[in-house]
Amino acid sequence: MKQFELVDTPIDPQKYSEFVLHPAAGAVTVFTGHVREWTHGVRTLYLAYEAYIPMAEKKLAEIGEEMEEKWPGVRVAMAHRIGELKISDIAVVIAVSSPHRKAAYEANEYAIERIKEVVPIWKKEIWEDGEEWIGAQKKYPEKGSR
Amino acid sequence: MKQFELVDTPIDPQKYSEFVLHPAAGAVTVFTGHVREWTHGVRTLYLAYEAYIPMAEKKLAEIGEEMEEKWPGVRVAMAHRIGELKISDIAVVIAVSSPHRKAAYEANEYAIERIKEVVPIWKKEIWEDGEEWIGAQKKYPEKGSR
Amino acid sequence: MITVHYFARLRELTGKGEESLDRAPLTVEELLDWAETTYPGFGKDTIHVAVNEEYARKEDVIQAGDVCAFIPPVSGG
Amino acid sequence: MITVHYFARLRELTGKGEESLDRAPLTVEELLDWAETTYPGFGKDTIHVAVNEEYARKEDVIQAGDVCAFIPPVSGG
Repeated sequence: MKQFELVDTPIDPQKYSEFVLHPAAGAVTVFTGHVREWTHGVRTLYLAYEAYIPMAEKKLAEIGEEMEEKWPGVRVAMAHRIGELKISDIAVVIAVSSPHRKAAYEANEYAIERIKEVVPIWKKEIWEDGEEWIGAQKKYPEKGSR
Repeated sequence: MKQFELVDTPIDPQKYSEFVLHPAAGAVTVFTGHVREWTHGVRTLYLAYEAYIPMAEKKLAEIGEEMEEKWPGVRVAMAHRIGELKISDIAVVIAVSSPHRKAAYEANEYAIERIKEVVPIWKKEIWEDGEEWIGAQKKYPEKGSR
Repeated sequence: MITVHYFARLRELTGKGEESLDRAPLTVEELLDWAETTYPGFGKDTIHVAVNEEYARKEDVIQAGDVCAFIPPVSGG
Repeated sequence: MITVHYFARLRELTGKGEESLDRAPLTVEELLDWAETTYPGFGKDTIHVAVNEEYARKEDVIQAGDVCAFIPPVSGG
């Protein structure tokens, strides 16, 4: 595994938590984002993720640097899966260790917010009666009534 | 495993995250508290945890109920290990799932704060030159210069 | 008879994990006073008492058959 | 020549993942205008451009050999 990576196979969170663990770490937070069956009353059959892989990995690493700067002493590992994911599959994992717990929580939440802002990854939701690339809805209201 | 339990063997976080995962869960947070080698410049050799087991499990379950009340839709599983733990061993695990990530982070952090307040578990730190039950220092300043 | 449990520092101070007392009924405060007298250094001002696995108030009355525990400041996590 | 990548909705709209253009040097804004004209419905106002894997500003100049990517609103996580 790499510390910051895009993968096209199932994510094992344990690998990332082990990566960040060290003798000075008193706290580890692991966030996993999963494919949810229902969103706003619409049933998702599966998701498809696509990424600009080299830039996405570079942006993940940059987010890691931001975290180490804001919360000195944290260690971070992150991965995002691409391809087709079914319900409950892990799309993203963020593992953060820290000497104390507060930074481990804060830095972890910061990471997922940043991923959603800047990492070039796109999600397509596939429902029983259609599909749509997510992210552009606000500016393309004509694309559907959701 | 039980949803809220004290154990005397190594903790596998995966078991608890699997317990809370379900099709409506979009986010899972897993916190693990680990034995840290250095605390305020003092080197810990190992820790010993002791608990009032039945009451501790009852209090963990009560914290779980508080969480479900404050963050509807979360699912929780928690465990605390007792006995002798060495550096980097997991002392406590908190797994929380939620439809959305914000509640998963908030409820998880709430849980560890409450555990530290109300669950009858005690930690003894064993150093190269001594040992001490933790928790009473503020009120027993004569017990050491740390 | 009531059962009282000792944990952590108190277990080491008293040299026992539990004992039975033939003193019920008595209040939580009276139990703490008894402990402080019996075991010098008990430190009752920092200790809570659980009765039947629930935190009790100083004025609560402990009845025969109750299971009590002295709860020094906790430090789990 | 520059290389341009298309992802997600744009890949489906253009029917291609990438192509080469013989238009350098040009600004990011000029590239977006070209795309909007070439592929109706491109939606350039919501799209960022990455040049050599870094987000670029509208006025940045793309040189021959650069690798560009159109980045529609991201939705990872």
